Amino acid sequence: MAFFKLFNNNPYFKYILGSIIFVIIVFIDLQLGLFASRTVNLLIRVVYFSVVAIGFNILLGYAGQISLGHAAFMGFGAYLTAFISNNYGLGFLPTIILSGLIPMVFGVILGLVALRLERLYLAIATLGIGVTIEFVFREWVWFTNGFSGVRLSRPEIFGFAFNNSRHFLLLSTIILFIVILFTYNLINSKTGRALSAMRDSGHAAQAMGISLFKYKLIAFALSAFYVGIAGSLYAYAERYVHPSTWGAELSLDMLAMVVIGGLASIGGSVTGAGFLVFVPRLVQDLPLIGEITNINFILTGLAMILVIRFMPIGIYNWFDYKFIQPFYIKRLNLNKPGGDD
Amino acid sequence: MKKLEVKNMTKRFGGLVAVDDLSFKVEEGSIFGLIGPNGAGKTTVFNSITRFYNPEEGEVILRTKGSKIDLLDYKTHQIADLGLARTFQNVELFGKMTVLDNMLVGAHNNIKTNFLIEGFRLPGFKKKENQAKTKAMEILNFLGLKKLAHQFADSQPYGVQKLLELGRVLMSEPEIILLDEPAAGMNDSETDKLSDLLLKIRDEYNLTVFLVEHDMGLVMDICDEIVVINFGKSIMQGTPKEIQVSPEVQEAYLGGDDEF
Amino acid sequence: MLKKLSKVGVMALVAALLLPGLVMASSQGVDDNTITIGSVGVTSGPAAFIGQPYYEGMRAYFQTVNDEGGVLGREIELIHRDDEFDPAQARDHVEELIYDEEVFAIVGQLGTPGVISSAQLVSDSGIPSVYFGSGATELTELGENFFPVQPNYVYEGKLMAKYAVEHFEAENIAVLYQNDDVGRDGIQGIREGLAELDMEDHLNEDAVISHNPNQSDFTAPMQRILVQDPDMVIVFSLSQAASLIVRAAEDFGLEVPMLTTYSNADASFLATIEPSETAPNAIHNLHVMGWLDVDDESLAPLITSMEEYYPDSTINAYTMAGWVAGETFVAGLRNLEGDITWENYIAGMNTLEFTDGLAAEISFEPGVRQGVTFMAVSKVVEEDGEYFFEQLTDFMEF
Amino acid sequence: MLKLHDISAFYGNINALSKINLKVKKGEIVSLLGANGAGKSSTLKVISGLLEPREGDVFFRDNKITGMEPEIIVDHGIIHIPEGRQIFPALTVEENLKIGAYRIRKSTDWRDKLDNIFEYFPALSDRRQQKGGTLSGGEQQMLAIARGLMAEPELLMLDEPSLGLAPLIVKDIFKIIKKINSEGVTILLVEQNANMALKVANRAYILETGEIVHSGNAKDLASDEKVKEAYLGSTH
Amino acid sequence: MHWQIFLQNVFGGIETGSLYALAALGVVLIYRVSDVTNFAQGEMAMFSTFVTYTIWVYSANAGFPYPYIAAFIGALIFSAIFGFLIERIFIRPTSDSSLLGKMIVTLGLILMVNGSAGAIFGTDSHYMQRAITGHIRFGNMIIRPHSFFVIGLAIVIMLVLFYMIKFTMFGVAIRATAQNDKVAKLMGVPTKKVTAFTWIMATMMGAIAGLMIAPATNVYTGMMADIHLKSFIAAVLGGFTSFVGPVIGGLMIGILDNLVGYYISTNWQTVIVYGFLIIILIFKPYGLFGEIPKKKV
Repeated sequence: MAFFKLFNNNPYFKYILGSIIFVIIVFIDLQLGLFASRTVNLLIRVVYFSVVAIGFNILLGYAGQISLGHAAFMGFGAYLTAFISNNYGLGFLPTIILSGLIPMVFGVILGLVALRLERLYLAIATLGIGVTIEFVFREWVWFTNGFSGVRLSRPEIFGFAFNNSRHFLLLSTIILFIVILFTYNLINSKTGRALSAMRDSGHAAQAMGISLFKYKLIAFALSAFYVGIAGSLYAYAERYVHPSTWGAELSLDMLAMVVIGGLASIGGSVTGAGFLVFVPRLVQDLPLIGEITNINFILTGLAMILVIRFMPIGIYNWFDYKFIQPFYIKRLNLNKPGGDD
Repeated sequence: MKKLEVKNMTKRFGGLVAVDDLSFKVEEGSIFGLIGPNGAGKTTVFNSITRFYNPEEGEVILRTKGSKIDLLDYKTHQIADLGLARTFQNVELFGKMTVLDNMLVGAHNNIKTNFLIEGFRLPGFKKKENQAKTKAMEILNFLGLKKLAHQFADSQPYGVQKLLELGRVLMSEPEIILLDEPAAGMNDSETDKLSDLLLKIRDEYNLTVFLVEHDMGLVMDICDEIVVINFGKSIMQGTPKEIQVSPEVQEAYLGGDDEF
Repeated sequence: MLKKLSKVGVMALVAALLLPGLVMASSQGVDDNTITIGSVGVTSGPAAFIGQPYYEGMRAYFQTVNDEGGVLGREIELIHRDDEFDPAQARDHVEELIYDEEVFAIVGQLGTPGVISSAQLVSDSGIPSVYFGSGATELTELGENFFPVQPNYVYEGKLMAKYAVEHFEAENIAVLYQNDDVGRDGIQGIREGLAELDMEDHLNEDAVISHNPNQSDFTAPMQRILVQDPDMVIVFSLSQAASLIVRAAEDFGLEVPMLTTYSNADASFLATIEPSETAPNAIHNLHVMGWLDVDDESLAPLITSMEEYYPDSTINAYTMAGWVAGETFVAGLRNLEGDITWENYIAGMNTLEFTDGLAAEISFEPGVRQGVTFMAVSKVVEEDGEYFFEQLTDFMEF
Repeated sequence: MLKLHDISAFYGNINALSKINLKVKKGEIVSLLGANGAGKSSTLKVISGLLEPREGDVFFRDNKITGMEPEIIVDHGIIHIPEGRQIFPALTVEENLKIGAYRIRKSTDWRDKLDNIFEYFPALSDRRQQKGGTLSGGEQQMLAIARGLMAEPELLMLDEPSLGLAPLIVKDIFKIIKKINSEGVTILLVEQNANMALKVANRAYILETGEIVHSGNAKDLASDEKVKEAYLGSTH
Repeated sequence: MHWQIFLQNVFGGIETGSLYALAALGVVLIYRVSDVTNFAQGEMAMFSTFVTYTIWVYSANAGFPYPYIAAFIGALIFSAIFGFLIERIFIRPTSDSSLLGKMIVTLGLILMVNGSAGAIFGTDSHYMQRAITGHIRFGNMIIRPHSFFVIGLAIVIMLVLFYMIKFTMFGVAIRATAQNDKVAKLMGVPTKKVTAFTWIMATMMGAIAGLMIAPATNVYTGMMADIHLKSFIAAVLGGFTSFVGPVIGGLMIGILDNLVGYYISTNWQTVIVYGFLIIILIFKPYGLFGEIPKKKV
């Protein structure tokens, strides 16, 4: 009982518990090598895509603004990390923060464009902007090394190099954890409320003193910051940055992560990232049909449609709504529908 | 003392003159009604005062904290901070947020933090947040909505939504509130309760109330003064009694006897 | 709360520090009956048109070898992973093959971005990686356990330049190249080649024009080439775009020799042009580089094998490349002395001189990882409405 | 003419209507009254097919129409004019009316009906080519009713036609309702404005949380003390 | 002969642009009626084109005298069925989900349709002939009769759509469904049929577009990728609320592409063209011909 109460009353509890469990599993794995290295790599990917999805969810789920060009920010963050660590050798933390801050400035610029456009027009215009930046990556050889791509090494902290993927998984999980806590705090305070208010009714938000100008820019800047940081993690994780990774397809994947996992929900962001990373891989491993050409594409597509059909509010939100909340309410005799994030 | 003065306001949409050289004054502490046929420009007046629209001509003088200012010098989102808050004709709540969060958005300007303080829960955050929460619960209690604090706004029945919108307005610590058809969609006994509530709010929170309404029962009951407009122009301004007997108002707005 | 958690994190990191690194057995992937090898390359999605025939060719070769009793008394088992042409996935799969599947060698990894992104990993582990479906120049410098075979595009560009000035006697060369890793390497090679020959002035810089790989309208590039009135055009584009370029050359009446990359040296490329319909004149100007000795005799085993295992597939340049990847790996095994270990395999590869396969000669020396350097030019000829390539020059080196 | 038998309906798990029984005779005006959320609109939605009841049946002229698609129910002659002046804002007045004639498109030319309609609503005839969204609130409500009439309904269901309208217009609307009824169209009316509704109606039902709590002759209900206190307020 | 070069580039641009326009019209039609941003429009067109191509090859091999006409008719029939099935199986069951949910459904469709095409038809490129083969030379200018056919077809389809939507009862029903399908239902409009019909029409238009585009791209699974993106941008540039807009938008992109490619740079062509279009959008946020929605407070 006390346990459930803790779960419900302390909003951090589920994140902290989840992270601790995760860290312990990784920790045990370090000793015993439980996971295949493939699984470790996929988990790393889930971690950095979770950061992407959380950032994108701030924009889409909380602030109600759409962008289909955010892959460009992720690419920018990745290139910055490669560029900084190859040329200036800054440490891990300054590099990753710079890789978030500089895209953030460009996020503000995209936000200025977004002030003029809305809905589908905004979606397609940002899609165009994303593709344009992808082409800039190809041509801007000085910075990106063009189609040859850039290589870099795993980060070092206090002389310890994270060359083992398991170590890097631990490091990136800690960063994800900080991102989650920061986001959770932000969403549940003035800034987060202002973003959601803007999403639900721009007019009422303005009448209550919220500047749409300011908060739209904040939404774009924050999401670009997160996505930039995720790009940085990508660069460190994959140790190679190539221009054709950052196209419209990745932007649309971000959209899919957030909608499939659950809009306006941190858990949903992580779930969505997990879905898009793991489903195509699991499908490939299916016996018999796994050998059919393109089966990973076909079944991933089908899975996406099925999620929307049967869990239109997203996988995480659906489970939360169907099982977790009724569970609390029953156990604690609470009258409290509605998530806390 | 005049709380709000609209002077020679004109607002055009293309060739259409929606508000035409309109002037009126709202006495501090009064309940003031703006009435007129559909399409007479009532909501346009509200939207111009609260800066959703840009009137071409005129002034909107608000007396706040001892000084006089022209609202037309300010932007939409700055109005709330000047002590003027409004509701909307079609209830505009933040549907995917809880009732409590809706209230807290009302206090947006009164919670002075920034995103670093919020994101890292730096010192001072909790105090400011808790102050706002306490106040929100007080107002919810006053409106009888306390039990619903953690439910989503859009799952509430219409009546609750209307009350919540009123509560959210109160959170911004306004000196004058503009209510756009507060009684719309209520039946007659519900409207009666609303009349009482508005009077109570006026007295409890020391407010000036300025409302647009079609329900003549409510308007005649609680308004101290009424301005009637048609085609964006003022037909007359006066007390409810004066309005009711005016043949001009009868013809343009109230219609004849209740017979069919 | 945050403090507590970062403590946990730090503790975890410290503990992790104490762990020993992973140690690999250098004879992994080999047992008494099989040698297990791995390959990573795209077989689904938009770039599958490369990987599908490529892996058919490779599998056809291994099946043929296995049917004949295998090599060193063992059958070869290929584990293929699809990376969807995503460098990050490619890196994952390579790691998985080395550390989870514990394969003996990586054979014929396909696609430059994937190859480059996993290069560090392959280099760290020391696993032999034989044949790359990539023309990236970096491959020549990565280390002793890398065995590139395919000519790289920079080298091919250099050789094209040499052919252009020496064979075609061109003085005003125009280049139309695909704006990606392939075309960029190509144009770089052409420039380098001409510079080394001291004939930079033969390249018309105003007529060096890029196009997007999926471009559909070649009006502007064609016009820009035409106004320069070149006496030769090098087309450094892959088959999809190259076929549209040949058709555009017909429409716009471009009547000078065209030379294109070895990637287009197959019959299926000609089929996408449909020369009799769309380019009856321009097709006769088309020349292509080639590194494989594709006469009927040398192709016979491939054709027989494909007829047996993949009767529905057409044979194109990618099929042949996959086949050569298999040939090269097996040739290395046959040249191996002692136990089947990485060290012995690498030593064996370093003394290899393989001339029985599709390629003219595949050989490596310690420190030399150039891949195939001999290439020849072929020309399109028509006979009874059928179009095919006919070798025009001998194989030569830059 | 219309009969609801033991109708229960749900939104998800929320019970909107429980065991509603209701009758409308040919030529009548019947009012449904009640507070917000009492189930008035849900009743209309069940009849017009927008909401499928979990239990019970709807009969129209002895045909069972329960669970049919809305467009089929329209073919039977029932037209539901939803609350909130839901006209098509980007269509012109004429196009809005044209859609109204979708039911009778095969039998008559919709244009022939226009003159007849504009007789009821002279204000609309000046605005034929204007977009629906540019009309004032009162005009929009008129258009919504006019659009319903284009379908030549036998039963017209109006959901809060007076919502948000000025007193003068409200009177006009009720006059029109009377007139429509006098020409043979049966009317089922949902209203907040109980005083007005009871004045025009022959009979009325009063709903409370999804159940019918009072029903009877309109005049009797108007003088019933309980009803007065709960729904009619003190101001009249 | 500078003016000739200029004209040649413009003319080439008109041809490609009208292909973008054809592709865009289907996108706009579906968006207007069912509120679905159909990202899979291009892939569906690709699939139809593969079927058309197969019919063409088969009927040519079977000695049918007019294989192209057979293919054209086959394209129309197949795409009508294809559009119907897609709507029925994937779109209708998800019609209650949010706008974003619907976007995700079409993203799923991209993967499914493209994946299936690769699995069924293979990954090779194939040659497809033009509707009217050959070209005509005027001095240095080259003009392809096929271009006229394509431009004419785009204009005819645009006009037919315009007439149908504007004047017929069914057209008004389509618009009514688009604005408020619930009320449309209450007025007796069979909204499900209306939606199904528009998907069928849009898919048929996609198939025609694919067939017209195929000679310029070859038939392969990636044939629509670039064109599809440009058709979306054309639709937004022209304005999603009009049928003239996407046509003008498509032509603009086609012509600009060639002029920038010829006079400025092929490397930076995409960056410059898209950058320019985005700047136009910033000044005309609802497209060149789009209606500016009225916002009610």
